[in-house]
Amino acid sequence: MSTLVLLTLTGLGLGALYFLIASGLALIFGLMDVLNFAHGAFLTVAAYAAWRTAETVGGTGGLALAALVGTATGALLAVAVELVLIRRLYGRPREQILVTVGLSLAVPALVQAVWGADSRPFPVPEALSGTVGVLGAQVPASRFVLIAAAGLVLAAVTLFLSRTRYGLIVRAGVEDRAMVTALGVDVTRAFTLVFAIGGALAGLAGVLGGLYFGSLSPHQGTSLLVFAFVVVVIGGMGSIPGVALSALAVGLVQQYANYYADGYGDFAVVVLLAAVVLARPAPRLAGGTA
Amino acid sequence: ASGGDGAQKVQVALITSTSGPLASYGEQYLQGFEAGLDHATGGTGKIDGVTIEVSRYDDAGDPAKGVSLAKKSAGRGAEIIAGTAASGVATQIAPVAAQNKVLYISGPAATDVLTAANRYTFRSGRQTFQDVATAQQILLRQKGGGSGGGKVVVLAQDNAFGQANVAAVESVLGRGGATVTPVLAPPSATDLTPTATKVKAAEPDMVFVAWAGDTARSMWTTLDQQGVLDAATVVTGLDSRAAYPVFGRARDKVTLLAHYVPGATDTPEAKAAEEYFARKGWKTDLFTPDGFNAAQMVARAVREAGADGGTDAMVKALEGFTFSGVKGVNTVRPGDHALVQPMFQAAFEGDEPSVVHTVDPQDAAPAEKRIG
Amino acid sequence: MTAPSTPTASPAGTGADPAPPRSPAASAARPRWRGLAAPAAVLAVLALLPYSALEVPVLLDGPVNSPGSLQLLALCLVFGGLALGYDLMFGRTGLLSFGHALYVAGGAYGTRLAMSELGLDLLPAVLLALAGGAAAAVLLGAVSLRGLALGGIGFAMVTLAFAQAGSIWVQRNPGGLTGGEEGLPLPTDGVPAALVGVQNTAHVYWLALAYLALVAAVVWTAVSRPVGRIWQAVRDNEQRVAVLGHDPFRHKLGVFVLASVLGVLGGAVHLLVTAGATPHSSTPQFTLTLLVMVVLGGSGTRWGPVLGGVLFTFLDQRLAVLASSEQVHGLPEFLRAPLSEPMVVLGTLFVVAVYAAPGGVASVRRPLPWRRTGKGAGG
Amino acid sequence: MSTDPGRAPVLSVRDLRVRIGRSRILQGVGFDVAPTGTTALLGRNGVGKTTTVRSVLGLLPEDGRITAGTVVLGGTDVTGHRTHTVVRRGVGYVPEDRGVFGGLTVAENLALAERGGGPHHYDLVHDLFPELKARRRQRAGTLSGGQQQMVALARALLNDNRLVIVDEPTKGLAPRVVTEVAEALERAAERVPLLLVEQNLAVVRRLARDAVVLDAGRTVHTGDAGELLADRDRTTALLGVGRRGNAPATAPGRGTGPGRTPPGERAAEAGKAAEKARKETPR
Amino acid sequence: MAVLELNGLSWSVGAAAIVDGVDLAVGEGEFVAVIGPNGAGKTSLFNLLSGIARPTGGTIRLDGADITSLPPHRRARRGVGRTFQSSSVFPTMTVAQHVALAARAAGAGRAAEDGRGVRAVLERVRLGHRAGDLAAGLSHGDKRKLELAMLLAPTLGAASGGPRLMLLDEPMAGVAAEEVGELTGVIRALHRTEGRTVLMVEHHMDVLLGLADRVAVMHHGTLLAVGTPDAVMADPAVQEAYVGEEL
Ligand SMILES: Nc1ncnc2c1ncn2[C@@H]1O[C@H](COP(=O)(O)OP(=O)(O)OP(=O)(O)O)[C@@H](O)[C@H]1O
Ligand SMILES: Nc1ncnc2c1ncn2[C@@H]1O[C@H](COP(=O)(O)OP(=O)(O)OP(=O)(O)O)[C@@H](O)[C@H]1O
Ligand SMILES: [Mg+2]
Ligand SMILES: [Mg+2]
Repeated sequence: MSTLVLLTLTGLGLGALYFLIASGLALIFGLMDVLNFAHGAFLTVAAYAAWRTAETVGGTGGLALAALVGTATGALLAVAVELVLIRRLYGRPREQILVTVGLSLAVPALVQAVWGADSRPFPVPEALSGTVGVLGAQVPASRFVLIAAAGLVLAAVTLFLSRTRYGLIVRAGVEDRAMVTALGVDVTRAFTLVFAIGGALAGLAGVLGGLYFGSLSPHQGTSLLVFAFVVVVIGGMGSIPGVALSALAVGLVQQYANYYADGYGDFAVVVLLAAVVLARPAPRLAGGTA
Repeated sequence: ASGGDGAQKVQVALITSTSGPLASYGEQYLQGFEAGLDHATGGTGKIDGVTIEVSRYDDAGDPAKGVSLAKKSAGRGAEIIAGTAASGVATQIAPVAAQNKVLYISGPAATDVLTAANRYTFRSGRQTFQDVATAQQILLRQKGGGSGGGKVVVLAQDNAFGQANVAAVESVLGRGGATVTPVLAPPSATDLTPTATKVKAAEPDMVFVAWAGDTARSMWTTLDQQGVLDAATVVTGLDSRAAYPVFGRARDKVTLLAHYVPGATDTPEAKAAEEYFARKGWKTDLFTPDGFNAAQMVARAVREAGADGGTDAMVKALEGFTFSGVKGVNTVRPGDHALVQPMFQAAFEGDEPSVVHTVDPQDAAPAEKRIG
Repeated sequence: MTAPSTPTASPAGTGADPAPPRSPAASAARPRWRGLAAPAAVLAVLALLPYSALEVPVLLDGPVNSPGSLQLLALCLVFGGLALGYDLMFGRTGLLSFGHALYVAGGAYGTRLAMSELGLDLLPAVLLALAGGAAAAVLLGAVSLRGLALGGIGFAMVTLAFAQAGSIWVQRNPGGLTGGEEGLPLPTDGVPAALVGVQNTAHVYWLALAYLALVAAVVWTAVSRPVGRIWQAVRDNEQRVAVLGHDPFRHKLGVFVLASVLGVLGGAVHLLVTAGATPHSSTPQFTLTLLVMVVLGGSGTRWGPVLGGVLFTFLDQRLAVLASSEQVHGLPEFLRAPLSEPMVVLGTLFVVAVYAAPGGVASVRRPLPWRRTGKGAGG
Repeated sequence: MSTDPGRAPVLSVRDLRVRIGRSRILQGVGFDVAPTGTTALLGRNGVGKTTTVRSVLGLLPEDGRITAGTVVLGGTDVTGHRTHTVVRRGVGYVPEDRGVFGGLTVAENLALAERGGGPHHYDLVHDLFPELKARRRQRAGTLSGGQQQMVALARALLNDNRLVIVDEPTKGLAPRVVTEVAEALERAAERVPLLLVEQNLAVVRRLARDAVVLDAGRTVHTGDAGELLADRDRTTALLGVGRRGNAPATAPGRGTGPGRTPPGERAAEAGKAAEKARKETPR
Repeated sequence: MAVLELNGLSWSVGAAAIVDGVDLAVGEGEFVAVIGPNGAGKTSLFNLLSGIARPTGGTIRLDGADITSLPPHRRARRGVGRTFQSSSVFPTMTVAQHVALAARAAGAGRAAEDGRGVRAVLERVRLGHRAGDLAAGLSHGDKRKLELAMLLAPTLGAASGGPRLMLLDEPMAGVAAEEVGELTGVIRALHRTEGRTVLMVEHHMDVLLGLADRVAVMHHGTLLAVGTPDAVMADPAVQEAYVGEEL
């Protein structure tokens, strides 16, 4: 019983981590059609920035500040990438993907060149390094932080999409950028903003990932990205609630399978993905515009 | 070989990772080699008038690159290839060396496969088997002698490195009377709670942990949180300096076996290494001895075989070679080229580890294999 | 009536082929041998390289025919071939697969295991790997293409997932078969003696060249036939192709299988050239590298992928040497750090290439072949 | 030009020259849009009508650019300005391919068109196209062609504008709706000047006061629309329409008169040749 | 015998019945015009016939064989060809390549590569001068003509090749007034000279009336009336729902 509780709660924690990473990815993909391979790189850089901060300040206050710095780093990085590279490639989704692929190769290597290949311990404050007893299971406290953060991010992103026009502008802009400007809307600003939010989410995920693992390394972000991609696909390519559900499912399936199915959690996720893809009905054809 | 102007030289190609995931091991190895060569040649870079010409190459942990570099070096007349921290690279360089009849002195790569791989392949570091044998010695010591019975769990990742450790533990401790249960974690798993739960459920007396990679910190934290560290003796290998903080709060609860602990011995070689490192502003580390040993072995091969003696003469010179090194007395076992060497038990005192006990080379020696 | 051959109003470039027939008449009028002259010349020059003792300072460490240089060039040629095969999907048919590594690794490991486990000789082992690879491609290709229902990215992700599963399998070292993260060295028993040893590097080089030539022959022939046109049409507008009477699914699957088989063969050649199978060749990273090569050189063009593969591999290998060279060690830290990691340079170079030369190195002056025009076709 | 001399045109285009890639698409387009009423922009397929309209709005494709000429909107030179700033000066636009966002619902399409400041005439729009009100939750991509055309028109009529540009608004609409749209535009034109590109000459006749005819990227005629359409020789020469209205000519298979200037450096020359050929071709 | 036979053909999305129980038989060589208000379901009907959408009810028979569940390419091979209301072309291919591709698809073999023949087809729709240009750069009207050219392409090879049943979805929308007449002639030739069976949606009434043997009026997904042009146009319901007042 306590094993099941432990697996479930840590599985939820894992799902929360996946959601935190996938949310930014899904936001950018769902709205902008850009599959951002650099997301993992943003995550890594933000985590290192947060690590530097937490090292210098220390304690829970330090962690809070680190979270702030990490998120801001992610956002700034994203804005820089958007302004310098992505912007000039709008309407050419492939080139956009390719640019982010290039970044995903170069940035972690750069981080490694600067901070070394070895993983570094992330200063986890005392209060979060212990466990919480739930029905006889010792659940790491950090998992609850992640679950809470994931909930907040879900709410915030959902609010952003439903309460502002930006979601609308960007979705329309992806379809036909020129036409949006022809309606008198400054689409460029909206794109930058959304990309920045995606970057901020990557940053936050980077910091919380540091908390989760208790360490950070140059390829941490990129290696998590594959699962984030899978989560986004299972979640229905860009729908935020869908991604939340799928992150949950993937986290739990992986955790259970790793325990009950001899460590085959990764395979279980791949099987889940294949099942979802095969089960999904082909998209129905648009009526009038064929 | 003779240079054009009559000066004699031997070319040594150092192939190791200075980029990629194992870059820091490569760096340690190269520094050790430099210090070792300085010591062995008295700072001249020459042995009996033969210049030892060292070229360094980065294999980035990529076997394809390693093989390319090995072929290139052989093609350019290198008599000796040394190095690499990556087992995957080393296992692929070894046959290339044999095909081309070049001496290969492998570096920190721990895989047992390299021992007795072929006539031309030697090693300057320890192998997995020696790690495990050390763990066995530690266990025996803790029990105060007697047989090595009891329940042992091997916690490792489900990859070649982990499986090799399981095999080694099974053959060493299993033969010693212990029941060995492997718990293998998926190498890419990010949450290790299921794994820790399984270890705990096995109710072991001793847990042998062989772990590599970025999830080490997470693994130790999880073991600690799930109470594994309190319930059993947990033994693991000491990693290099950068990884000392990885244990986190688990640090005082684990028993460490060590290939090397900086400052472990005070042999003349260890002193020479410390001095050289101090001069350069470096710090000795886990794989300093591997590089240092390699340089000593190169020096021996050149001294005995001369510049034109050929590879077979070098092989002869190294087989059975016993020398004092940074770790103590090492012997190249003639039959399978294993490097029989002392090992250590260590514990943290504050932030630095120190030696608790030195394991006799013969007690940690791997079972002898036959070449070919 | 002959087609105008003056620069035409082709706003979006002159199509996928470097010399697109402006009209069928133009292509028919062009003598066949003209198209073969350039490849034949290149092939001849490449084939003769092992006889050249030319020193190329900076670029190569030794004379061209030294084993080191030939080994490097052989690796470049293998990747030229792999990239060209990959581009059959990416550039010609618009299929973005992140799972090509599965087949390359399948070729390398399959051949290696068929030799060691089944005791086969090299040739039968390669043939067995090819057969297995083709079967796997048919099966997995059909499932992955189903992922297209989720859009182009769906296909990419499903292939990624399969490749990831394969990669995990390889790294787990199941039953001690794959050697896990250490890979498998090539046993010399079943391999013809002519391919073993430094003194025979030239033979390995020719083998790599033969592979590249074969891939080029297959790819170039295929795309210049009507079926190549259909692939291009599938890339542009699948539904329209269906309405004209071609089955888009069958064509896509065909391309997928063909590219995969070429990948399997490439894996086998890679095994021989590098004297081992490495788990890196099974990772999604490996596929990304192929993608980078293709785009760097110019996807959908004749020579682009080859150029990209050769260039990337060359830089990848040589930058590592540069990074460990004394010149770099002497540089100030902020320059030395990035240069010590080849991927920093390559990744950056790639970004610059995508951005500055959208058609790739092979077509620096040419605008992009499939730039999206103002709006997508509704529905 | 038929514009009142006393009143400044709302839009005036002078000697506009545009290149797309290496082709010279426009080679001297000039006309005024009077501050009231409808100005029709006419010409065969591919002569540059859409390109003209898009250059006014700064909507040329990536490899297109204005090489010479000016566009003055309400007294301000907006040549080469960014599209959204031009539009915010009060321009409504109905593109020829409709530019409906297929992934958005009808309501979202309209919401996106709301411009800050002014009132939004949903009543007018829903009155005109009740269909849209009923389908406001439908994804615009699944609308029929004609329904999409309605969305495009509605978006342009939603705001108070200084000028509305409509590129082939009646294409694909059922005859009955064509009539309705024509009426709607006529009503709209009472309040705001229209620049209308249209192939349906019946619509042009009903709406247009001024007419501008393009051929091979140049303005070849400006003047009163009624006069132009009444003069059969002129319509034949300029628009190639032999009879009143756009009823089909019964004899197919005419000579090969290029309807479009071959691009490239020889374009100007070729344009003249085409002009000549057209005059000589009997029809 | 009827070439095309529709029995209770229906297509609904969710609760909305978009095509609703259509029964229609089209004879060999017949020309049927399909008219109806915007959103009546005309394009949807074509989508069902060409296999782009799967019917939710009813059957489609071609030459007596049930083709209701065949995929688009199999129907195309059986002789169903169509044009699209929103031009649907291959942006990276030249105009000539479009024709060659369509000809190949219809089994024209080597004749598809015959430049002269391709050019002749393009001349028929007045696109000859654009043969070497990429479709992406065509003006709106020119893309419409290219659609038509792809239907004409099969005449390149054996004259018997190519679609026997042609579905034309508003071929004249956006075509310059001047050229409407000419293209009408092309379509007439397809029908009269080459004997193809044609279903055509068109809002240009005068175009239709000169061509069609019968007119089918769609409204809210159902067939409101089918009959001779004169009879149908005289029907007050049609006048009211579709034609409206003269401009
Ligand atoms: N997926 C869908 N969901 C809801 N309604 C749809 C869908 N697809 C098509 N429709 C509706 O079906 C109706 C028929 O559309 P269709 O394109 O067949 O009309 P049409 O007769 O071709 O009209 P037009 O003359 O304007 O082109 C339209 O009202 C359209 O809005
Ligand atoms: N993106 C483009 N690239 C290249 N050429 C283009 C592009 N857009 C338009 N053209 C060319 O510019 C010329 C003018 O096109 P435009 O769309 O302005 O014509 P139009 O008068 O609106 O024709 P239509 O009546 O067919 O809509 C055409 O010859 C067309 O081929
Ligand atoms: Mg136009
Ligand atoms: Mg329609």
